[in-house]
Formats: sequence, structure tokens, C-alpha cells
Amino acid sequence: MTPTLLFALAILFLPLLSFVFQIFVGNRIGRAAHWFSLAALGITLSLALSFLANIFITPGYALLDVNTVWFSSGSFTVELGIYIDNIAAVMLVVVSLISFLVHIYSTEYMRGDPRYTRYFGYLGLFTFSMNGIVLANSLLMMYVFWELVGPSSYLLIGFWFEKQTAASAGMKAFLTNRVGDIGMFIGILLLFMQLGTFNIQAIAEQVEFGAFDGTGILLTVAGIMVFMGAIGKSAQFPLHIWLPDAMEGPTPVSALIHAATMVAAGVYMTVRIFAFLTPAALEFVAVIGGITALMAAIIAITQVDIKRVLAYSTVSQLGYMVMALGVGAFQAGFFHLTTHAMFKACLFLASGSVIHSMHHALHKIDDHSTDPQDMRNMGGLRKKMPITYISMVVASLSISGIPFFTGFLSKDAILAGTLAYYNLHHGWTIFLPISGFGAAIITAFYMFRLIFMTFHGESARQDIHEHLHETPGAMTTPLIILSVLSLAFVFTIPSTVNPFNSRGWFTTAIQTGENFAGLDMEVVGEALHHAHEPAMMISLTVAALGILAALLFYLFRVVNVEKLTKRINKLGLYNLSFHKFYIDEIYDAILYRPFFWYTRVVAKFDWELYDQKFIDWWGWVTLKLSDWSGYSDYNWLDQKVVDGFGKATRYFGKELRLSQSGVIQNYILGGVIGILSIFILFQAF
Amino acid sequence: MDNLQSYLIISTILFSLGLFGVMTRRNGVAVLMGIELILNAASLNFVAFNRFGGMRELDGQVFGIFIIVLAAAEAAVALAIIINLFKNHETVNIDSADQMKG
Amino acid sequence: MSNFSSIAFYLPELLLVLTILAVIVVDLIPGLKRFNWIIALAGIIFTGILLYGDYGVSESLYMGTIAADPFAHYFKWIFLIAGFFTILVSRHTHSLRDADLPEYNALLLIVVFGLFLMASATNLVTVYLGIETVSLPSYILAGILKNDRKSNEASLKYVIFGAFSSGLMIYGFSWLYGLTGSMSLSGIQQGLAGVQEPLALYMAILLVLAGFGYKISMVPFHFWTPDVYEGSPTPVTGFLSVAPKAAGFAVLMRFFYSVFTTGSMTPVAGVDWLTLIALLSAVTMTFGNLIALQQDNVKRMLAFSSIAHAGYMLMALSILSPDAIRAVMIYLTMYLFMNMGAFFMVIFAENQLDAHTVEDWKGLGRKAPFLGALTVILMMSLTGLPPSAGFVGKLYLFAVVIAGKKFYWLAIVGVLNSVVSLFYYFRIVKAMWLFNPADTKPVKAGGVITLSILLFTIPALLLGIYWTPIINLIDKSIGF
Amino acid sequence: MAEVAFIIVAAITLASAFFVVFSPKLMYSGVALFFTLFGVAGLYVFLYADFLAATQIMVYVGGIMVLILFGIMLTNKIASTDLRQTNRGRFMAGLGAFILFLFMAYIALTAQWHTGSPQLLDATVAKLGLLILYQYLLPFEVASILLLAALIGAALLSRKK
Repeated sequence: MTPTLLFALAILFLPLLSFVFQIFVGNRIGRAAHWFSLAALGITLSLALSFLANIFITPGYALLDVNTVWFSSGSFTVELGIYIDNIAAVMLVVVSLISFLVHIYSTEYMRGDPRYTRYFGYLGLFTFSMNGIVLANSLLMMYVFWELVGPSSYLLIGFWFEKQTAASAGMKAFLTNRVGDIGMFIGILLLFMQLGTFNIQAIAEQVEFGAFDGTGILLTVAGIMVFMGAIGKSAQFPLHIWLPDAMEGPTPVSALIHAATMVAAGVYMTVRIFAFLTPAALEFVAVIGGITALMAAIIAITQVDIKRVLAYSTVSQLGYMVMALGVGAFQAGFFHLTTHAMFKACLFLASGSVIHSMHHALHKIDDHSTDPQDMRNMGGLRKKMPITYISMVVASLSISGIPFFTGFLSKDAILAGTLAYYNLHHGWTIFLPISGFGAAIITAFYMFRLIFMTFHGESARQDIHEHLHETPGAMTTPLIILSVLSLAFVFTIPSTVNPFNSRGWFTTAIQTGENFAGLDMEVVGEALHHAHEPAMMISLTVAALGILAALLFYLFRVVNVEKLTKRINKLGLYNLSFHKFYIDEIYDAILYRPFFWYTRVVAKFDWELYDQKFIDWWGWVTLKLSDWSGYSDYNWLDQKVVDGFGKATRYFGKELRLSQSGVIQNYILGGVIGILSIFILFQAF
Repeated sequence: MDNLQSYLIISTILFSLGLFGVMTRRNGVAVLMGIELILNAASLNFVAFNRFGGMRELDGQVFGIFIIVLAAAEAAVALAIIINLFKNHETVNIDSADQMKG
Repeated sequence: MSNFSSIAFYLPELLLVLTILAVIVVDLIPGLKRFNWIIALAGIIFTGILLYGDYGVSESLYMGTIAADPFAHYFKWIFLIAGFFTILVSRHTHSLRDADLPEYNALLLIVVFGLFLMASATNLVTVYLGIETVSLPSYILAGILKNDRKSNEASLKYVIFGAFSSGLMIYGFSWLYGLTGSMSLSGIQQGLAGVQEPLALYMAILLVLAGFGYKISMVPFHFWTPDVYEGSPTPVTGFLSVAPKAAGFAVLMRFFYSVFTTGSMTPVAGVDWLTLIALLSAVTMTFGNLIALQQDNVKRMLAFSSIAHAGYMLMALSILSPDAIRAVMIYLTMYLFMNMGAFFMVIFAENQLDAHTVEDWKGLGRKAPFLGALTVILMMSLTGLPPSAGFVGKLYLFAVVIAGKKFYWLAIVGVLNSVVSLFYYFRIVKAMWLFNPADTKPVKAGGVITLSILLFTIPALLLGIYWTPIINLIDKSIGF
Repeated sequence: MAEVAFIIVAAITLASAFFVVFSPKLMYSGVALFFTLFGVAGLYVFLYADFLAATQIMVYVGGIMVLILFGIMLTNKIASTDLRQTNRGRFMAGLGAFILFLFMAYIALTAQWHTGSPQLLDATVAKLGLLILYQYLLPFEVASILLLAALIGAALLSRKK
């Protein structure tokens, strides 16, 4: 056994060991048991980092490729193996890093929970199954771990199962995912039946040599089927409905599962199967991603629950990644997966920090009816919680795609990809860049809305505010680490110091030399190169616009201008403050007066009307859009399609039940009529 | 008249009558009678085929004997069950046993 | 092989008969009465030892009326395991306390003997006798709780439906005999090659299928299943849901794969029974699953789910290849463990809490966490989630259907069905774990029940991870 | 002569079978079944199955019929052997049975059954005895176990407890 294999097995099984330990022994030890999990995850992380270092030194080679026959009988041979290339190594680091940080964070967040040790056990189980997905070299093995992720995330989402909503959210996540998984299973079987192997590399190789008979329609279908699994797990339209509900789980769980790792598993899997997706299948993938990105972003605008905003933002970002894969910029997609894992985990953990603090404050003033997650009860938190605030701002800047932050690098590459795709294909594909840039502007907007509503302005509830305080070190340390990792230089220096150049060491490290069924990578690369600069320009503008809009909407609406002027007054800037920066005058001059003049001339429009019809126009449109999509999302998808399936099956079940009348002679009659109808049916045709 | 087809028709009629009896009689014992008719029809078939099919052996008749033996065993068990039902339900109408359904 | 020399290969069955007689005789001696179950269990164990000695034998016995072949040999293990644990658990079932256990054990052993015969029968006479030897004692076992109205009703429905279907079946047999002039399966297969006009053959196949379909609870001959399963004592239900169903599949496969085919693995002239099976499979699983959704009684829910499982297995039989036989045998093995395990859990719930409906199961996981956790595994397996035995079983079934390249639609129906099944299996899990019980007093099961559940849960999980030995064994057992 | 006898026997068999199924009185049905079974035994005679005919009379008429009559008497007062039929299922059941009959009769008349010259056997007993004790020894022995099961079961269910 080579050291590499040993390390890989350790990465896989240490978290499982942690699970077993916590379940069987943890309860007896009590709180101190978390040290075992921390140690296990710490070792896992350092091993994963050693793999990453190796990849950085010699990119382009598989670090580990072992295969052992699991069982073999006749035509049916199934192999079990581990495959670690650069992609897998990066993914391992992402999973174990976030998991490790979440472990640290949870020691404080979950303090006092009656099932404290069991929680750590579940985290271990989850990490184990996640690492299994990453290490699997065959689709079947991946599927097995894929399904194992389901129950473990079910346990974590429904961890506080006393809450009815948490319990049913866990169930919903589990069931919705199953729909996608079933498609994946069929796809895997289709591939196996055609090619006789589950091994991903072997499939890619055989597809390259044209092993798939016919016109490739079957390959397209198989690809889309396997991708169905990603639709479920990565919360893509139309199966994204479970993710916002999954926020009922403890917040660190949301950070681990619903931001950084599990939902990224779908993207990771798509990266893995990318080599044998046909152009048609890729087109499908791109459209799904595009729809998801835009739709989820629009929904995020109206949410008031801090975690729900982040949940929809996650869906939107996952849509980005999937869209990137669809347009062929799969390195950009994977890059975004990595950067997103860092800044979104940071955002979630920061929001958890806020919620934790709010919760304690509410507890102190004996208020049990106020929702600690509602942003309308917050405001002005930045002074009380400076570390949380700063890390959240860093992460928000990153997700908004501001230079010097990681989000800029990866998002920019994706947007360039969509633009390149449009340049190559024209026609309806304009939808992809539109959705990409549209989602970008909205993202910047809602993220800063969140920041302003939560941390800026006046406190909405002074009584709560007094009791707020920064969370302990165990919770802030992960925040600091993650926000540092959201800075662009981590991924670029030392290869390049140009902050606008995303081609740092990281992108080199995730290069692959593979050939792809779907795309001519040279053409795509060329198009990407051309699209790079315009994409950057547009995306910068767009991000700036979004933040500006948030400033106008939320900062200036919330901040009491009079107070501000008084404060400035003390500094002697009286005139300026007296005339309120002349803002009113400016408004008066360029807006009101012409307008009043216009109204006097034309009709009896007044200020209220103007307010309603014009200024709020954009707000109104977006609100309506988001209302509508939220409505359609819930009422249509959730109620009609998902529940509809349940209802229909239930209805038919009820009807069919009548056949079981309880009278034996009716049963016999049923048998006779059955024979007759089968006989007639088969003789008639 | 002494040919295969006439025996087959007789057996078919017996079979259908038995089937009808099983499906419509309310009394458990009468249902049992219907089952006996079906078994007799099958047995008649075996013997008729044995006679006219040019079979070398008498397998058909052997099967007939087994059918008779099994019918006896089945009748005994079924009657025991029906009598047991009578003890508990005070009736042998088999549609009174419809507690379990749906 | 002649009658006399056949005895050497018939020792397991002979020992089983001896055990039956011993159980009956011991019951008559007052002081030894309580040993009857030990004799029964020991008899099964020694039968198993003798059976092990027959490993690899492939002989035609008793003038070709039965065969001792690897195929039958494999099924016999399933029957022995099911029978052993049913006898073991029955002693610890509270509802069976007042029943006549010596007779009960004897009848159960007779059923096992009949199952042996069914699996190895190669002649119409032995097929009929085998099915009847299984059915007749089963009727009584279903009604063994003489004073329980549900049990009465179960046995009444069972006997009437059973007699009706076996009547249809032997009528079909008589036509097969009339068409081919032979009683042995191989003779019929050769005779059918000369049949020109397939109408009679088609009707005969349908009638025969009625008899087999009743044993495996295939729509439209499934109607008895839920009522009988609900009314019978639970150990009997668990046994009926596994062993006779396996034997039914054994007979069905032997018939359809060796009789209704020409030599080169194609259906016999002019009768497309493959499409017929495909259609019936789709209807069967859909039917079972949809009604199972509506059930509140756990036993009844499992009854409908067992109909659905029969549908899954039939799915593979719509493809004519050795792989299909293998897939069904694998699934039956997995099914033995997961389904009987689930029924043992039902026995536990009835014993300790008098729980019958899903409502009654609420909070059971809190009261008995260990058994509750095992139940989660069993339900996972029944649903077919990896990594569990049920998943592996379904994997093979679906692989056969897809490899057959004929009935893709059937695979889709099967997949949709397994999604539906998730809803009702996890209703049980949800009831067990997501509700707080009225009192959290822990419930302890007896050692035997706990051990049985554990022994059946381990394979239900383990065979989902490592199943090579089973596959190897089955691969050696496919020859008729 | 033989033809007339055959027609008479067949007519008795079928007519009494009709009576079995349609008679509203259970006792009459039982008696009619007696005739049907006798008629089938007669048909066996026409088919040169003399041993089978004898068995039919001894086991069926002597055994099963008595059982059934006992069953009727144990579960009914003889005076009120009124037997109503289920009216709901009757039409559908009749239709189903009739259509099945049409199909089967059509097939029975048109199918190409296995052919050969009709056997002319006078004594089947010796042949049958050899067959059962040689070719069908195993089923013969198994049948005894089956009867044992029926014995245990019937006794178990009928005895008081």
C-alpha cells in the first residue's frame, strides 16, 4: 500500500471514525468528545492539503488511480476504486476545510444542545459521504455515496426535529433529491449497458473513441439523466425548492451542506462527467443553470429572513456554476465552486453569528416571539459585532464580483464564458449572458441590502440591541479565516500580481488535458479569450450599479438624514449640513420643479403619485417579478407539481383501494375478468 | 358422439358452471361445491385426453386420481374452516367475512 | 434415476418428513410436549446439513418427477432459513400464546416440505402436489387463531381463492397435457414445438399463470394477499410473504424459462408471453405501491408492498435470459432478509405495545432506539436505497430490463414506483423517529426477537456493500 | 346404444350441475352434486377409466359428498335450507363465466390437440397400479403427507378449545 493510497483511505475513513466514536462513545464523555472529531478532521484537512501541494508541483497527472474488483460475475463486473486528480484534490481541500471550520464553529454554536455529541457524529458521517463522492472513480460508487449524503443531510437538517418545520424540511430535502437521483441511476445504467463499465475515466475514453452507437441521442439522454442527479443535489431549477426550506437546520449545517459542499456535489459530479456530455446535453445544462441563476437572484430581493436571502443566493450561484459548465467554461465553473465555498460559508457562518447573538439577546430580555432571523429586527449591528461585520462585508464584496476579491476572478470567467458562447452560437443563446449579468447586478444589490439592513442604520429594537455582543473566538476565528480566503491574492499570488488577471496558480492547477465529447476546447478557449475583456467591463459596471442601488434604497432610506446633518454640524460643516448637502435643492432643481411644472401643465399629478409611479417603478417591477417568481415557485412547483404528484398517486391509490372490497367473490370475479381482458387484449393485437 | 370434442365441451360447461357457482353462491358450502365442479372438469379433461390423444401411458388417469385425492383433502380443510367461521360469525355466508378491506 | 437410487439424493426431504412425524408423536407424549419446537428446529438444522451435502448435485430423481438441481438447491436454503426463524419467533409471539403450537410447528414443516417439492418439481403431477402441499397447511396456519375473527376471515378467503386458482391452474395443465401428450416438463417443451395454432396454448398459459400468479400475488390474482396477510398471525404472514413467494417464482421460472421456450431462448411459437409478463409486472407494482400509500395498518401496508415487490421481480422476467433468473434469485435473497426482518419488527411492536397502525408506531424509535435504528436500515433496503441489499437487488433487476433493450418503458415505470414506495416506507420511519411518544419508558424486546431482527438486518445492510459470495453462489445455481 | 347411453349420462351430469349452481336451496344443490359426480364417474366409464370411475364413486360420492352434507347440516337448520344468492355480482359473474365458456369451447373444438389412435384398454387397474408404484411413486407418497396435513388441520380447527 503506497502512502498516497493510505492517505486517501485516511481522508475517507477518519470522518467515519469520528461518526462511530460520537455515536457510541461520545455521549458518555460529554462536551469534551468534540476534541476527537476536531482531531480527526484536522488530520483529514492536512492530508488533503498535502495532496493539493502535490498537485501544485506536478499538475496534470492523476495522483492516485487504484482499482480493485469489487465483485465479478459473468458479464457484470463492478470495480471499486479511488481516483485523485487535481480537481478531486481541490475538492477534498474544500470539503475538509469547510468541514473543519464548521466543527470549530459548532463547538460554540451548539453549546448546551442536548444532542451535542450526536451532532458532531452526524457532521462526521456527512463529511465521510462527501469525501466518498469526491474520491470515487466510478459512477456506481459515486452514486452509493451520493445516496449516503441524502440520509446524513436529512439527519442534520432535521436535527432539531422537535420543530415540526425542521422535520418536514429534512423530509422534503430527502424526497426532492430522490427524484433527481432516480434519473441519475437510470443514466448510469444506460451508460453501463452501452459500455459495460462504471469507471468514469473508462467511459470518457470509450466515448472519445466512439463507442456509443447511433447518432449519439442515447449518449445525450444518458448525460442528461446523470445530470438530473446534479439538478436535485445542486438545487437547480426545477428541483431547487428544498434548499430554502433546508435552512431549518442549525446554521453551521447550512454553511457546510447548503453552501459549500453538498450542493456543490452536483457541480462536482457534472465536472466529472463533463467529458462525455454531448453538445445537446451541454446546452440543456447551460439553460438550466441560466434559469436558476436569474430566478433565484430575483427571489432573493424580497426575503427578510437573513438565512433565506443567503439560501436563494446560493441557488443563484449554483446556477452560475452549472451555466458555466454548460457553456464549456468548466474550469471557471469549478473555480467558482471553490471561491463560492469560501465566501458563502463565510456569509452563512457570519449570519449564524448574528442569529446566535440575537438569540441570546432575545433570551435575556425574555422575548420568545420575535424571530431572531428577521432582518427587520436588526440594524446597527456593526458596532456590536465588528468581526462578524467585516468578514461579512468582505464576503459580500466577493460574491458581488468586486476586484481584489475572489468572486471577481471566478465570476468574471463565467460571464466571459457565457459571452463567448453567445459569440459562437448567436440566436437565443443571448439569454445566457443576459441572465448572467442580470443575476450579477441583482446579487450585488441584495447582498448590500442585507448588509445595510443588518449592520447599518439604527437598531430597530433598542432593547435587543443593548444585549447584543460579539460572539466568542471559536465562532469568529473561522470567519476570519474564510474572509481571508475570500481575498483574490490567495488564488493568484505568486503567479500573477495583476488583480484583474484571474489566471493565477489556481487556474493552472485545475487545468486538465482531457478531450471532450461535447466541445472543441480550442474553439472555446479562443472565444473565451476574446470575450474576456468586454465581460470584465460589463461585470464591473453591473456590480457597481447593484451596490449603488442598494445604497440608494436602503442606506439612505434607513439613515435618518437629520441626525446625520446634526452630527456633521458639530464638525463645523454647518452650511453644507444646513442645506443638507443641497441635495433637496438639487432634487428640486432637476426633478421636482420641472416635474411640478409639467404636472401643472399637463395634469394634477402630485408628489405621492410621482413617488408611486416613478421612483418606485424599478422597485415595483422587481418586487412584482420576485413576488411572482416566488409565488410561482411555491404555488406552482411546490404545490402543483410536487404535491400534485403526491396527490395524484394518492387519488389513484384511493380509487384502486375500492377494488379491495373485502368480499372474496369479488376478488375471484376480478381474477376472471383479468384473465378475460388479458386474453382479449392479446388476441386483438 | 364418442369423441374428444364432446368430452371437452362437457368439461368446459362444468368448468364454467363451477366458476359461476364460486362467484355467486353466498353459502360457503355451496362455494365449495362450485370448486368441486371445477376440479371434476379438469379431471375429466385429463382422462379424455389420455383416451383420445394416443398417449402410451395412463398418466392422465393418474392425474385424475391425484385430483380426487387432493379434492378430498381440500374439502376437509375448507369445511373445517367454514365450520370455524360458523362458530365465530353464526353464519356461513362468506360475504359476512368482509371485516378486512380497502 | 430409479426410485430406489433416488433416495440417496432425497435425504433432506426425508429427514424433514421424519421431523414432522416426530413433532406430531412428541405432542402425544405428555412429558415431552414442550420439546416439540426444539425437535422442529433441530430437524431443520440437520436438514440443512444434509442439504449442504447435496451441493452441486444435478440429477433427475424418481423417474423424472423431480430434479435435484442447483436451482432448486438454492431455493431450498431460502425456505429453510425462513422456516427456521418463523418457528423460532413464533414461540415468542404473544398473539400465538394460546394457539396449538405443536400442530403449528408440524404444519409449518409440512409447508417447508411442500416448498422443497415445488422448487424441484419437473412434472405436472409434482408441481400440482407441491403447490397444494404448500397451500393446504397455509390455509390452516392463517386461521390458527381460532377465536380471532380476522384470522378466520383470512383463512376462509385464502382457502377459497387458493382452491379457485389451483382449479384454473390444473385446467390449464390438462390442456398442456392435451396439446403435447406428456406430463413431464421436458416432454411438454418438446411437444409444444409442434403446436401450430397457438390459441389453445395461449389460454393454457394464462390459466397456468393464474395458479402461479396467486402464489406470488401478481395482479389480477393478488386480491387475497392483503386480507390474508392482515388477518394471519404475524409470524405466518412474514413466512407467507417470503417463502411461498420464492417457491412461486421458482416454479414460474422453471415453467416459463424451460417449458414455454424453444431451445434458443425465444418464447414458444406465436405466444408473446414476454410482453404479457411486462404488462402484468407494470400493473402489479403500480397497483401494490399506490394502494400501499393509503394504508394505515402496518401489516396491510407491507402486504401491498409485497405485491409491489413481486411486480419488480416480474419486471426482470419479461426478458428471456439467464441474467433475469439470476436477478430474480438475487432479489429474492435480499427480499428474504429485509422483508422478514420488517415482519419481525412488526411482531415486536405487537408484542410490546399492541401496535397495529402507523399511528401506534409513533415514537417507537425513542422507546427502543436500537431496534428503531435497525428498522431504518430495513426500510431503506425495502425502498432500495444504497447502500443496502434492496438497492443491489433492484440494481440487478433494472440492469436486466435495460440490457434487454425491449421494455425501456417498464424500467421507467419501475423507477417511478420505487419513488412512490419511498413515501410509505418512510412514513414508518417518520412515525418512529419524528414524534415523541406519550411516555419515554424504554421498551425491551425479548432476546430471541432482538436477535432475529439483528440477524436479518445485518445481511440487509451487508449484502448491499459486499455481495460477491451470494452472486457466485447464485451463478452456480442457475442450471435447471 | 352406447351413444344413447352417453347422451343420457352427459345430460344427467350437466343438468344436475346446473342445478347445483342455480338451486336456491342448499340441500337440493347438495343432492344435485351427488348426481353430477355420479355422472362424471359414468363418463369415466365411457373413457375406459374403470378404476378412476370406482375411485370417483368411493372417494367423491362416499367421502367428499358426505363431508359436504355434514357441512350443510352442521351449519344450517335443515328446515330452513334457504340459500339466497348475491344479486350484485350475479350479472357480471354470469357474463364473465359465459364469455370464458365461449372462448374455451371455441378453442376446445378448433384446437389441434395431440393425436393418436384411441386406446382400447379393458383393464386399467393393473396398469395404473404399476404406474403409481413405479413412475409416480414419489407423488403417491407425498400425497400421504398432504392428507396428514389435512387431517391435522381439520382436527385442529374443528376441535373445541
